[in-house]
Amino acid sequence: MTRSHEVQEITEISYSDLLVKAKELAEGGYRAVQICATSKDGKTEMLYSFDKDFKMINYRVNVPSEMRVSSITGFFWSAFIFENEVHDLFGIEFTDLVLDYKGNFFKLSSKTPWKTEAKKEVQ
Amino acid sequence: MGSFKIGGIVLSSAFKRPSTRLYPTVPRKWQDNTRGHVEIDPEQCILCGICSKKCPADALTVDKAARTWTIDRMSCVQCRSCVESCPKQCLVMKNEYTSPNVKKVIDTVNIPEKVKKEE
Amino acid sequence: MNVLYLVSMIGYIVLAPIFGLVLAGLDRKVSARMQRRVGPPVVQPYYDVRKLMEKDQVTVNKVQDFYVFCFLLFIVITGCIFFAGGDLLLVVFTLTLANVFLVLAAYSSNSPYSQVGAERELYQMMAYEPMVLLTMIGFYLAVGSFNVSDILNGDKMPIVTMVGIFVGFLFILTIKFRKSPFDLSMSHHAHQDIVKGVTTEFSGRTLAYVEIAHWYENIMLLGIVFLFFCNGTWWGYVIGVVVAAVSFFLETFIDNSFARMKWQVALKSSWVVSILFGLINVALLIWVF
Amino acid sequence: MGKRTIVPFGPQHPALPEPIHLDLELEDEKVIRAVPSIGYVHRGLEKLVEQNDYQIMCYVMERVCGICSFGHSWGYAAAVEGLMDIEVPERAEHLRTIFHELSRIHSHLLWLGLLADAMGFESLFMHCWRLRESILDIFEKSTGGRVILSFTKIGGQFKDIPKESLAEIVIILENMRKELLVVTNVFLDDTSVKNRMCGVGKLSKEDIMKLGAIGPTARGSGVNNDARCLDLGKYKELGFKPILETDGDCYARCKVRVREIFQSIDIIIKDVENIPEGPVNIPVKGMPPMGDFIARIEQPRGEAFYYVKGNGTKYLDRARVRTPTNANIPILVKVLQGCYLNDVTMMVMTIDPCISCTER
Amino acid sequence: MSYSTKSPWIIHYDGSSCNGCDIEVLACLTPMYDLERFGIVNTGNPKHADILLITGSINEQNRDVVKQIYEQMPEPKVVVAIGICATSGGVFKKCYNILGGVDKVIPVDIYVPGCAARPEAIIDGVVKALRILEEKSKALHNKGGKVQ
Amino acid sequence: MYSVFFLLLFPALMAVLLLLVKNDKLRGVIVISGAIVIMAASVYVALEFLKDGTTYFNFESEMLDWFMLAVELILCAAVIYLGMKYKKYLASILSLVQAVFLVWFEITYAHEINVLNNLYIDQFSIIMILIIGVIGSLICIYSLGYMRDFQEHHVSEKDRRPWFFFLMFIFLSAMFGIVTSNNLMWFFFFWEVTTLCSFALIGFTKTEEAVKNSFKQIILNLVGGIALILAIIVLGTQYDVMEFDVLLRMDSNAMYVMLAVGLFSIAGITKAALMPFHSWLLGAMVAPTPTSALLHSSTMVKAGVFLILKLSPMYGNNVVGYMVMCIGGLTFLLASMAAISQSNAKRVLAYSTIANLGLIAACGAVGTYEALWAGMMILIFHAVTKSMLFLCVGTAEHHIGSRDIEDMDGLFSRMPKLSALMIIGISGMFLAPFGMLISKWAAMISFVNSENLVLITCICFGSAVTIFYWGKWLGKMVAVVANSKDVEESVHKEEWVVLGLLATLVIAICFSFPFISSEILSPYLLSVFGQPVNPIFATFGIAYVCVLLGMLALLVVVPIPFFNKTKKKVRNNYMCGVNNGDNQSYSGSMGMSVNVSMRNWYMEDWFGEDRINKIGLVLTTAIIIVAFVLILGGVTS
Ligand code: NFV
Ligand code: SF4
Ligand code: SF4
Ligand code: SF4
Repeated sequence: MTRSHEVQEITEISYSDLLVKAKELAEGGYRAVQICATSKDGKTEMLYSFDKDFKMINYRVNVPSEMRVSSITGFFWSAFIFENEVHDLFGIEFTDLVLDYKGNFFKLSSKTPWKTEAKKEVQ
Repeated sequence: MGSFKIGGIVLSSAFKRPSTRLYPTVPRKWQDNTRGHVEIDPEQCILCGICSKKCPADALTVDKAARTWTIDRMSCVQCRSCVESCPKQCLVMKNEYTSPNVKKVIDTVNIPEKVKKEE
Repeated sequence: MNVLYLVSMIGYIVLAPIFGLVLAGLDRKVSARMQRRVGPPVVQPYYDVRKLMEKDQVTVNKVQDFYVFCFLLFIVITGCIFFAGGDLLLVVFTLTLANVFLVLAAYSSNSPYSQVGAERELYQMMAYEPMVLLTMIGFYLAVGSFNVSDILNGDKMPIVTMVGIFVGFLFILTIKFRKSPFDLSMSHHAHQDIVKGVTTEFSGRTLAYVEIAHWYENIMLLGIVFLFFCNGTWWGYVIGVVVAAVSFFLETFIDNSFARMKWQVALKSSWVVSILFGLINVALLIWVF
Repeated sequence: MGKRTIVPFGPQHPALPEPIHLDLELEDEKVIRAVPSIGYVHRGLEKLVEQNDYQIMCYVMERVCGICSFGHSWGYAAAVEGLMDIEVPERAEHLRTIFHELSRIHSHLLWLGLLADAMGFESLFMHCWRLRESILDIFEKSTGGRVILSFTKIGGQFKDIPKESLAEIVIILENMRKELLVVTNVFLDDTSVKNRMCGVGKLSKEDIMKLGAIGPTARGSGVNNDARCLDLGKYKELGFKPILETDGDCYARCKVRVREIFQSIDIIIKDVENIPEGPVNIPVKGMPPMGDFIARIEQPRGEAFYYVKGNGTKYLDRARVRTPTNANIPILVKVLQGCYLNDVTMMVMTIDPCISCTER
Repeated sequence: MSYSTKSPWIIHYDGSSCNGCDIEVLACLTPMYDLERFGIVNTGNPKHADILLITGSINEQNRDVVKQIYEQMPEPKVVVAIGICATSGGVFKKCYNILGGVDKVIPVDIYVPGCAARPEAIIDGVVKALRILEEKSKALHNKGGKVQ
Repeated sequence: MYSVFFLLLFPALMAVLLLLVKNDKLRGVIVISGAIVIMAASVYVALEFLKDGTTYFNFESEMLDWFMLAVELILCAAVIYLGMKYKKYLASILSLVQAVFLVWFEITYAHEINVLNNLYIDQFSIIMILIIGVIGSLICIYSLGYMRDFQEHHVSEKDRRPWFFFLMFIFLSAMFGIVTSNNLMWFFFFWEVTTLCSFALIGFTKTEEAVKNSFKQIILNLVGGIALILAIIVLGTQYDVMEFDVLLRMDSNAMYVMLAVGLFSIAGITKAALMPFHSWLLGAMVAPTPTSALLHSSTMVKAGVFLILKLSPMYGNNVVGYMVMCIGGLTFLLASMAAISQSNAKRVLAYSTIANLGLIAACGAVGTYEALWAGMMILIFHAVTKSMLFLCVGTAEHHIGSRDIEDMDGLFSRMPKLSALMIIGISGMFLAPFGMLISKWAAMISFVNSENLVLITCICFGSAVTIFYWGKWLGKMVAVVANSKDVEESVHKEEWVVLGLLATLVIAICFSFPFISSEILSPYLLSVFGQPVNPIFATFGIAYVCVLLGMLALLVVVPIPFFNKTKKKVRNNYMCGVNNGDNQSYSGSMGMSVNVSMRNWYMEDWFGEDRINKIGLVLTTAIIIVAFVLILGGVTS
């Protein structure tokens, strides 16, 4: 019997810390692994993962209610791909996005399909 | 210069037998495990509907009232989920695949009532 | 012009497509075998062309057909001049004309792929043209005439003093046959970054014309290979035919043994070959032989 | 002369195996600007967690991609197993490792074939794919599917692979190795192939680090982020060492993959020797608890990231997969700038985007 | 006998598939299955093609692409939907961005089921498609250019 | 004899008249009638003297000589003045040097030399007269409409059209003079007049660039002028010779003869804009298009190759022969390469002109009758075709607002008639049944026969390169772009007439080249080389001529059943399945609609202008230096 998972290290940080941390990590030579959004009960939470030499750091951030998040593409250019995706699927606006597809990243049959629960709340 | 490395393979291949399986002329032999299509043993089925719930592709419909078990052959992804989950083990995965067709095939199997009564 | 040449001209018009298609079919068959496949029947090119003729005729503009038709027409004329024992330089020039028509047809569609294809086609013409001209000059220097008929009946075998030119000619034959290291502008089989290059926008009958033109062209080019071995005797002719056939399959082999090179290589290498084999051979012909 | 040729590249394009779109702005044949666009494959299958329970979701997850499907089912299963704190039987873990490496071989061979096709080397393409068929035969024999295996479930594997079959796999691989040596040698040594790849699409170590590229792309530039160095699977026990090349051009990336094929063969053979007897799955009971879990796995194209979030019901809150290609798109954009049109396919191939993975 | 069936050229488009069927289609062209035995060439260019092989389902973004490729193919032409995704959407049926099978946008002549569709099934499908191609070709020539 | 004088004087008279006329309508009448008269006169002269072969005129007048000297000195003074004014001191210095040589020679030697015949006319002159008379006059007519547009585009400026037409007609006069002078001093006079006219024409617009380029022209051509006067001095002082016909009979292997021929060649090379002196011709492109047409196709530069072809019997396997051959051949090859990297239509034409002049010069330098035949043929075809192309580009420029080939996308849809003419012109430059190719073919054969490896290389590679740059231009034009507007209505009638006539001429000359060959060239070659041959039939055989003409006929006939008659359904282009419903745009990345745009290849890295020019400059200068060192060292063959 084995249990061979890496150590789970997920820290919850406040939104205001996001850019500070991102800067720190960028300077420390980390790479952006992914950005994952999850929406639940009208709230959206984002999981940012960074990695350096197989050490992964994950930050959980709750998205402010106006659904605007500042982009980390200033530090991690490659994150544009995740942020554009999140923008199209979850309807979160990113400010200062370096390569902004302006909602044309995916062509979807319904706008921001993952945002459903937020809609529910509005109803 | 390390040129021309494939010459040998190409030339020798030209004189070897092609490795083609001449499929339509020579029928294919299936492996035991090959997942082709799902078949039901109507005698065993208790119309419990678990298989249909466990089907990721919504290919199965179990109609208790009409006593039918229906499979949409053009939706089934041969995942064996239903086979695994059937409590009566009445589903089997057969080797042969559903043959291509001009229309979408839906197979409905009537589940004989008496069998169940007998149990 | 004597009757014999008229006959061979008509013979060319009638027989070239047949030989051409069989060769094309064999090419595909042999390629397939080299790839451990069964491959299509030998007459597959014929089926292809018939099918294209049968298809609904569609085009992208109204003038394309004209250019493609001219391409075919002038390829046939080129072959006729060649097989009627005509002047080799005239053959080259007519061939150029024909090819320019193909390029124009591609340009006329104004599609990005055809355009890049046409550009590459022109580029390839620039690459192989010097060697073609040097070949013809070589014949002239070796045999003393540009006329195919004179070369045919000459008493020495041109290849004896033209080995370098022969090698150079085989090299550019790869480009002309559109075979692998240099199938830049359009490729018969392999997939390409510019879809189907010059033929991207051709369909139906137009495409069939291009195919047929290639059959004619290939036979004509093999005719030039044949010419290297003529010495007016029957065994010279036999050697010529055999070598022509062998070189065709050599090209098939090369096709299957090389990746498509970068486009830059085509010009550089063929010019280097033209100078190294063609020009030096010509120089030798002038000063030594 | 302000004009440029604009070539739409994809989604339907014979030299592109997958629906991606690029606007290429050319001068002569030089690419001045390349803007990618994806979305032709986006299905949104992650959202199916709301309708499929966490077990069935495994079938969906492996259909993220037909090339690396085994890895996807493993990665997803691993994440769920972690979340539910399930211990997988030793033998299952070994089997997973073996099959994962098999699918790496198949994926790399497929890739080599497509690479050959992209450079117009038809016969090489054919030979690569011919060899690949023997791996598919192994798959079909042992799992019943050629590309979609449906072999993994939460808690282990569906069935055991008997000893004889494993031995047979070893024999097949040993036979294949001989032919492989000849065929891969073409990629490494043939002049015309090298002409297309050497010095083309250079990526420096810094580029890779900055853009977070992963997989063989990164390893071709000497950056090790091979997730096989992590704990998942039996790699550590098998003494796994990542393969690194330093040149950073197309050739280096190709070489990494070629060497990985042989490495995978070695790993499999070693693993077959070491595989313990025992059950291959354990019954899974209960529901995924509240909480979330991350698993990472090295797919043929690089590290894949799986994230699951449970809520105590049989439906998960979120299942997320960040596939290798997703992280490699930025580097693709970068490398396309300033290359030549005929190199575009080379670049695209050697970075090897798998769009169906990327877009889920 | 129409020559279309002797030299059916294909174009293959990969819709929102998982690549499984996509690579199986390619595998059909490779030595093990060798579709070229039937004169089939993978042209990759709708203008040259007779048979459209589609793998994968239709989503919002590729809908127009599929339609356009289909329109650019000259008559007679047939469409073969390969794999469950292309026939009905398969496991992705319920996805928000999936419209369904290929028949949602263009008429499909042959459905080839399987996930992934086996090369044998694809060959069967193509062989069946040839018969339809033949009929269409006849219709084209009898009715003076009008099919359907 | 009087007809020749008429030709020399009439255009000059017209010029003076035009200088005085300010009214546009009146000018039109004068130009057209004058041009027609000139055309008629040149045809008349041609017919008159064709039968007679070479004819000399002994026309002597002390007065005239002094008049010429005076004019020359005035011109020199003008150049010196302008050079000072624009701070181009080099021009002033060169002009001064020239004047000094000239005056010194006039005073010390010239008057003691007895000149038997000042003027002459032979078949070659007839050809030149026809070219100048017909094409030159047509260009003058064309200029009417063109300059009207030009003036409209430059309303703010003073109307200097009288000056323009003055220069044009003077130019014609001087050109007639060049091709009919037997007296070398006369030749020199006319030569200088053309240089100065062209100087003024290039600088016509007075923009900074124009001024710069006009000085570039005058400096380079003054070098040629000095070489010319030096050559005359050498001949005069060493042999007391000042006549062409005497020169041609001398033994070119004598050192001073060779030196003189070498200097003549330099003069010819500068005027014909061969490397290393080619840059002035490119600079001349700033001038109004008719000027370019006049300078590059039919006249000015033709004077240069005329001189070289004229001296053909002096060349051959000797040092000057090799010098000119190498320079000609290299110019052909390198200029053709440089043309690839150009997108400005006029520059492409300019490079192509340079290339062809190089080829003509090389033909002349081979010194065999075949080569000379080829050279003269190229000269004829080139004059007709190139002038037409220049004029076409001029017209296109005024209607599409650009002379960039990239903007000629689908010109065929926008200006169908003009494009048809342009296509004829371009095809005429490099494709099979047309004249240029026939002459190139002959050139090739003659090069092979002369066993000159450098020339064989240059022509083989050069022709290949030529195909590329013409081909891509042709391609640009034939592209069919849907929905484009027809902008052809506003083309002036004069322009159509001239263009149409030229196009007819292009085709007519192709059909009549057997005639030209046997009736004009053969007698000339016979008189020069003393060989009773008719090269065209010797090298080709009548059958091929038939084949070529047949092909030409085919090209006329085949289009008829095709145009606008296809029954095929028209479908959109293939664009990976993302067109926006037409061929104009497709939906690209980031949700943008991307317009389709196409650009030709220029291969800047390989054939970039600077690179090629540098190579050309170094090579050709080296050749000239080596050649002169050899000549002065006494090595002549
Ligand atoms: N990207 C990707 Fe995959 C792989 N390897 C992965 O997770 O292929 Ni479709
Ligand atoms: S097949 Fe099995 S699972 Fe399905 S209804 Fe019948 S008994 Fe139940
Ligand atoms: S095999 Fe899978 S898809 Fe097919 S019916 Fe069973 S559960 Fe459904
Ligand atoms: S049918 Fe299955 S294998 Fe084929 S594309 Fe769809 S999910 Fe993939």
